Amino acid sequence: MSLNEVLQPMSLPAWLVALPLLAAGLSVVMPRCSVWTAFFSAITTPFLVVCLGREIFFHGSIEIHVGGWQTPLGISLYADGLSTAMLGVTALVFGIVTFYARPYFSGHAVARHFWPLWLFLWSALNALFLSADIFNLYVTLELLGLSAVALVALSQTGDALTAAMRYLLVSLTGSLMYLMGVAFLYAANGTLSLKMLAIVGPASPSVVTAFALMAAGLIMKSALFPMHFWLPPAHANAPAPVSAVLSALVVKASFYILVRLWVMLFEPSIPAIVAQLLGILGMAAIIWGSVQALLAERLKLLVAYSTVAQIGYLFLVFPLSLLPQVGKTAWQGGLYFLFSHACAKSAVFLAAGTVIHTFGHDRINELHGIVRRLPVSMFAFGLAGVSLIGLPPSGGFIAKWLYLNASLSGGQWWWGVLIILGGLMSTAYIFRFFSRAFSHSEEIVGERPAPRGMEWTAFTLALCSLILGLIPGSVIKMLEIGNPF
Amino acid sequence: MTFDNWLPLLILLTSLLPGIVIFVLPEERIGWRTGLNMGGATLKLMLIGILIWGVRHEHSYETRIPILPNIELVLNADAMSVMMTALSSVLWFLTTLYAIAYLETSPQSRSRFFGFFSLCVSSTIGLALAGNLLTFLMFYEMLTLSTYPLVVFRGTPESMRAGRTYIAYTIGGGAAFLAGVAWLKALVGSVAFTEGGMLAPYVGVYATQLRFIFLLMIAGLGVKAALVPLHGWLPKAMVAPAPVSALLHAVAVVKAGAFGIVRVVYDVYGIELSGELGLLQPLAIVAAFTIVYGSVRALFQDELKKRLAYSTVSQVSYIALGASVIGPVATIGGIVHLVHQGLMKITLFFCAGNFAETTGVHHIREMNGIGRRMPWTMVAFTMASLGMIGVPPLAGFISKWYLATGALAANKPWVIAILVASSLLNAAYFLPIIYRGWFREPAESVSTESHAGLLETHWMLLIPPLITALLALLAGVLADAPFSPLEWARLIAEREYRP
Amino acid sequence: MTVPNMYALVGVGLLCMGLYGLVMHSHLVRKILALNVSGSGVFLFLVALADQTPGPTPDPVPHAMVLTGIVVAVSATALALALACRIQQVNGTLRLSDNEPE
Amino acid sequence: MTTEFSKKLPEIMTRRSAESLLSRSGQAMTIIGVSLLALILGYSLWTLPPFSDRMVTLVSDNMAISGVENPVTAVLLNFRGYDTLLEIGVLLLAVVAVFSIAPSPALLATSPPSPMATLLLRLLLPFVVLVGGYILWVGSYAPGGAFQAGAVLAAGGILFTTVTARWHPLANKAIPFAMGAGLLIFVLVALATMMVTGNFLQYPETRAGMLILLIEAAATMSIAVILTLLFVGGEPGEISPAQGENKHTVSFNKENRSE
Amino acid sequence: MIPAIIKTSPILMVVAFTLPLAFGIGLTIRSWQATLIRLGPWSALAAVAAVIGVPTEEAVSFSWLLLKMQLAIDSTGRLFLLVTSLLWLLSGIYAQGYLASDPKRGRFFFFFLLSMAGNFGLIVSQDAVSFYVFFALMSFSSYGLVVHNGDDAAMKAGRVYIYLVVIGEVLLFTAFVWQAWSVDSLLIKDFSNARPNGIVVGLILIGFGIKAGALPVHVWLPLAHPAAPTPASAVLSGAMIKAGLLGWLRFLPIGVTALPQWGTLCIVAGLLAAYYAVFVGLTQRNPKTVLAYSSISQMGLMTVGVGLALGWPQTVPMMLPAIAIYAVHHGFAKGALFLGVGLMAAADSRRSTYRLAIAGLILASLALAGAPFTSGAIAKMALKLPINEFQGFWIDGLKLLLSAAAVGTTLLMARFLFIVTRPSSAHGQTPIGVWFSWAFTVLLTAATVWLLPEIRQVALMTLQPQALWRSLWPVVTGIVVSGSVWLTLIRGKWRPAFSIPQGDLLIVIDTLFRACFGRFRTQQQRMTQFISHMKKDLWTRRPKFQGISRLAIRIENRLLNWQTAGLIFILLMGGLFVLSLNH
Repeated sequence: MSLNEVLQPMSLPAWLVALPLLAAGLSVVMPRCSVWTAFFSAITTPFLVVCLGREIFFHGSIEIHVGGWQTPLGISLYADGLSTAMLGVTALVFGIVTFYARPYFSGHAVARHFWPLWLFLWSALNALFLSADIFNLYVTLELLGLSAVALVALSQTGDALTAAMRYLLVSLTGSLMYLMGVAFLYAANGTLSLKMLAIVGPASPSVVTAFALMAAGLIMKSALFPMHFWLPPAHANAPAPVSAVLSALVVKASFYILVRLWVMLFEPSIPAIVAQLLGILGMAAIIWGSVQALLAERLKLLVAYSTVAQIGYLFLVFPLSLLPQVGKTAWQGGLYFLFSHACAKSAVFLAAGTVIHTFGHDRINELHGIVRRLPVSMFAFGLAGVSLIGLPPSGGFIAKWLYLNASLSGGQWWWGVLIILGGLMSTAYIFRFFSRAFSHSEEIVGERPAPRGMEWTAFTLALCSLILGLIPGSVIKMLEIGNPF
Repeated sequence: MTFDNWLPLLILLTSLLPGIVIFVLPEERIGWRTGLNMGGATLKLMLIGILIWGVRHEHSYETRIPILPNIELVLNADAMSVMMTALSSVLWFLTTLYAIAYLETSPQSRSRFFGFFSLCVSSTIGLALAGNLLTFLMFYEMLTLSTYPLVVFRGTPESMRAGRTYIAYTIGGGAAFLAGVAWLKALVGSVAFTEGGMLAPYVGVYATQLRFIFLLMIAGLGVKAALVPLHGWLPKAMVAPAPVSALLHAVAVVKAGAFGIVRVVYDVYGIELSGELGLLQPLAIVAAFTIVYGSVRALFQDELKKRLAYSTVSQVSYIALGASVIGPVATIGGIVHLVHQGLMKITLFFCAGNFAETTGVHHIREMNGIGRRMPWTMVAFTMASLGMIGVPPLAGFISKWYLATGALAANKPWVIAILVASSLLNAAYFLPIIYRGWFREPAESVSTESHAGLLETHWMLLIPPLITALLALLAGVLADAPFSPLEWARLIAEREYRP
Repeated sequence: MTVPNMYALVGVGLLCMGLYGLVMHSHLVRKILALNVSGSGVFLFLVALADQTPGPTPDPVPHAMVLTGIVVAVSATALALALACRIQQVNGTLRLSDNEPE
Repeated sequence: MTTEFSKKLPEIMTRRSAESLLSRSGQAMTIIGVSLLALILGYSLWTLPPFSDRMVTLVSDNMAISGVENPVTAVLLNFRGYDTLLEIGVLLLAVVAVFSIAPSPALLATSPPSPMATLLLRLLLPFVVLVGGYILWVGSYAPGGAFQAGAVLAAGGILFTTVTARWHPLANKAIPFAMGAGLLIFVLVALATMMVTGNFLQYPETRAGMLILLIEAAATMSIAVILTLLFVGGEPGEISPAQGENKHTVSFNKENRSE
Repeated sequence: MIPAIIKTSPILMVVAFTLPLAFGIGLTIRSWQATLIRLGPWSALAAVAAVIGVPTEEAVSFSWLLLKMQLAIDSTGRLFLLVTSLLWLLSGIYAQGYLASDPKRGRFFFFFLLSMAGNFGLIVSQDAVSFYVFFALMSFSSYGLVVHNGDDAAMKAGRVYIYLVVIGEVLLFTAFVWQAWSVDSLLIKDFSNARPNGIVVGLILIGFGIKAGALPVHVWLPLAHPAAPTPASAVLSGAMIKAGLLGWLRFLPIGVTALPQWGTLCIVAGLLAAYYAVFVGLTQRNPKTVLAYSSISQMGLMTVGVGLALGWPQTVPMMLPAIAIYAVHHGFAKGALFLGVGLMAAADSRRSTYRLAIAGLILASLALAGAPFTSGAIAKMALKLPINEFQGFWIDGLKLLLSAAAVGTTLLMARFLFIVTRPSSAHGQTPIGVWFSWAFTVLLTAATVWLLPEIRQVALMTLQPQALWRSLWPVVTGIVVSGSVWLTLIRGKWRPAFSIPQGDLLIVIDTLFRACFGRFRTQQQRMTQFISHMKKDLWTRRPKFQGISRLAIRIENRLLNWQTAGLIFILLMGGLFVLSLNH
């Protein structure tokens, strides 16, 4: 049968989950070809996402009922603009980082374990973004968490193991809380489907409890200040490709679930003050994360803390989206932030990984004049930095611009002030590293040359974060589909 | 999309694309790099020729790229932008020529240098052509970033410090500017540049907010325009290589700031409106103070480039001053100085670079008799500095003449006092250099043997300053000729004040 | 208060106790155990809810959820224990090397 | 005696500090917090609305076409089969993760196995296999099914490995397939059904029971192997901890050298 | 036939200043230098041709040049151009010989030709901007002439000169801008037709006064003229000074509005200059300095004329040509004297040529003093004539003062001759060109004024007896006095006890300036020291963020601690619940 029959629109989401899963299974069974399975899905999955995107772009969002069972009996996969965009970012980042990981792990014993875990992570993300069933979301969360933990632990050092342990405990606790929330929701409404839950009425204490449990769990999983305690060690100690996707996507996954729940279930029934609380926590995260990034002594730690700060920006969306008339703008801003940060941060982590790969360490104070050894990586770092700071033309700028507009037009200007302040602070920590990278010192001899593949993949991602700044119109139009907000 | 819609974009790309390609060129591909640079520059000049002709005849070139539902990236060629574009691309051409020779022996990566150099110019062109505040902001920030690697190019601790200062100032300024733009956007909904200003309808409602926004924007732009007290970065940034300081201080950065101020005053607020809001008087005072302060500080610098830097601080504020005095004549004065100062100052920096490069002279006290060692360079230097003083018939005289007349027309005689004072101070800090250069016996420290055979130095180092000096002279002598800067400035003013 | 509801309350209690243990104990195995305790608390809660149906037959869905949950918990625990062993090997301690204040 | 104590004292102190970094007030707050949480949960449990049996009716209405008679199995493998699919994924993932972390199988038996134990093993194993098979089969009518069966078989496997501290000879080749089979077959079936019925995991009504049995069988095998391996906590074929060590300290770990 | 062509071409005006300009610029090319030095001075012939050829009031304008350049030669301008061009021509030729062995002559001629171009240009230009341009060109490039010798005196002179030039430029700039704005035109005739306000008049008076060596801004003159090489001094005080005068005539509202106060001011300043300069000049030892002071006093007389014209318009029709004539006369005479000084320095006192030179010098001195039958007599007469319009005792006083000034001039000249005719035995081989040009200058001094048609009848008037007497007695008195002084000196070996240093007032100004500036310098140094000290101090005392950062790190450690985090987590959950309960 022809490709078109295989890839009917209705089957695309299923393929998106099944394909990486299949690849993962295969890479377990046949470790020798694990790399090739990975490459295979790194090429096909983006293609599938593109097909899906085209599909929903022209025919609106898709909902498929797995096993042909209507909700609430069965589970349904739902692909609207938001989830497709998330899938797209995932495919982009994973697709590119995969090609980074090959040279990065080449010749290491752990490579054999890396690829299956990697593919599991990927399929977990795809499943998560597609799922429209709160219990299924729990399963995907677990799949995600366990594979992420294993990947963090992959580099076997004491710190990495401890960080992984922390991460594991956090992730389990979080999903446990989430599950408890699911239990309450199910008890109250007798259904697990997001859509049907959305219909059911005002907030009973049980719904409130469910919200408290789920929100707390997800906040911890997405490391919002002051629940960021697990992130810096985990992201700083993982292998570079892993840290890249952790910062770029994994933390965002739980944020995504929170957004979904908030928009579809809780927003009408939960008082606005909660949103304000989330916003304030975000504010604190921005400041605290930047301060810590300024103090960090290691490059990857700096980057990890910058992630903490940037997650703060994501959570500003809750208060901003409640402002009159600008709710949509705020949502667009928040998600744009998510996308551009995904690209930029992964690029930065990859560049940092290249630095370590070349010089064997990432102590900022000893990285003088490396720009001459790793020009491309540093350029990538710079471009990504532009996006992180939020300077035009970059996705980060568009996001900040939307936020600013929302906050100023909505009359809550202080968010705007904070956003600009955050930009300044991020400049400070980015250039804290940069000024050393550019400084002219006697030639440092790297332990080994950096493979070109590693340099250029980072650059590509950085470029994507920049390009995002030039095509926001279409991206936003994409987000509008099946208007999730 | 017709050719007219593409032209501004093309002009932008003629420097952007070469820059990007140069980044990936390997270090040793000198021929390729040179070819790309020069080819791009030449092509750009041709395109700009077309542009000038068209704009002269009221023909509109505009590239619109929608970014957000209600925001577009607009590249639009009006009279003012054409002037800035032409200036920066001509000077880019020369500076590139100069830089190629200057960096022949540099240990650092030349690909990096020229790559960022082209980016820097592209962003200058971009903000010159910007059709609305957002686009302007975009290129404004791009400029900040693309100049940083040039400032720190040498990589010495000193230049690192300079770079840090530079970034601190400019990013801070950019933030203020961004805040202003966003606020305006939220308030009014439109951030387009329109000749004669576009805020008139809103002044009744939002007078106070508009004042604050103006303050924010000018603060943001004033950093690059080096208005006191936001000028701190400029003298420090002198550690950069000569071509960079030349471009930075003559064209790209400071002009970006000044140009932005002009844009905000004329095309966003509109000169009358800004007057009504009482925003121009403070601006004029700040500018005036900067003029005097810069000159006084320049008086006491012994390092040549430092002196030039402070003189830039003072000279650039002429533009702001011109913008802050109501009336077409002052406008002409301010805008024409944009070009004149550019030509003269870049000449001075070229020459300073030549002295440093050829004879290793960095300080004025070492410049005795350098006129004999490097006569042509010194000729260029002399002409440029006389122009700075305002000696006719050099370009500087014309701008001062119009500024002064405009000030009188606007009933601000005190401005003349400022001009006189600054002219005297200019004379006080430029003439001694000329005097040492020509009329003092050379010290034995200066090596008097010629180094490049027939010429006093590499021809690529010699030609650009001579050309710019010549242009500065012609801009004065042929002030009334068609397509002269002055005549073009008249065109701009006439369109700005068109009812 | 019906019996199943009683079980549910016990489940809640287990959850909270587990949480406390998870927070307070620094020995890894204890943490893992605590986590399992609270996990079983949640499962108990679910199973108890499953019996709340008005009709005679209990609701199969929570049962399925619990079964899935158990499997996940098993795998998670296995991973956690393996990790703990490894930490023991590498760091020579069975605690999260908690960065002490000062 | 006192000297004894005074010798121990510092150690005790350190343990104390290591035990809990929180001050007593912190502990108290935690206790309060937790109990507050308990109260909250209890309260909202109290105020739960009456439980709807919509699901029960839905399930029982669709039992006929589900291909099995046990509602739980139906939910697990048909109505919400997708969850199960992912969950088997989780299991496989877990074992891979454990392999990636654990340096080597922790087969601890040092002395040659006692004849008694070997005898016991010989007696038990057939029954284990039998019971496992039964539970798998009965799963479609009554409580039981793949997981339970897998668990029983795994018990057998664990018994085997602990008593005779070695693998079955063909373990190294077969084990990966045994582990992966469950997931792979499940996914492939799901995709195949999608080809046929156009819908992911939608069994053709006539073939439902057969397919479910197939999936369950594969799953059982995988689960059994995986659980065993999880217990053993290591990958077959890995030899000594020592070599495992240096095999695992790979040079990119340098990046994690901490200050 | 050739004159016909010339007549029909006002373009000559352009050639007049472009030719020397081109030659001057050409000099920067080494290989051309020899040729251009030979040709350079002759480029002044173009200006001469313009004097002859260009019909009066025929204007050329270039709309694209500067701010619409406009050129024309009016009657005043013609006279000025006449004297200027000839003087430049002759001293140029003189310089060729005079500097034949000077290594730096290339540079000299560069500046020489540039100033020449400026001088010609400003005479023919009819719009303010081009006038200003040429004026600046002349002023700045003549700096090169002043400092040519490169010794300390020259350098000091140059410094003073350039200070005053810059100040003058600025003042004029302000005045022009102001006037241009108020009359909304750049043409000089519109300028002088409008009634300017006091400030502008003041600025113009001082601005051009600096060039014209008017009191009290004359200080540069006695330094610069002696310092410069002889031919340069000749043009400096023969031609360039007149540019200042011309500036007055052009830009002051002469004949349009009566400004008696300003007029009186000028008259007073002029008379003061006339006498004061004589007084100072008498004490000088350097012949060129003496001549410089005499220039100051002569310019003082012309200032008087300007003052009259400025204050009392009815005098204008006669006064304008009078001043022009005086300028012509003084230009030639002074040129001749200066060139003569150079000659004497090089000449051997036992040769006949020496005596010839002395004869020439005496002639020129007499002319300057206004002895009968000399151009001086005619010029003075022309200058006094308009005064007859008035009655009143102060008019007589004025006349008397003017005549008495002639006495002073005579004394000064006597002093000059006395100094210059020191028996010397220098064996300088003076080239023929030098002799020729000097002789020609003397000739012009004697002849020109007689030949000018404009004042034929004035010239005739001087031949009347009482006129003769009136011009004779001051000279005689002067000669007598100086002669007696001379005798006493010979007898009693008495030397003038004191001598005022060159640039009289300058000393005062200088000391004041030095005092202020010196203190300022020290102040400034102290200031910079203080600032740098403060900076260092602040840097050492800058807020050390280590404390803060240590705190931040400690807090972060606390937050990273598992148990704290757990506690926070639990509280967060509770908090979320409490907040979410909608009451």
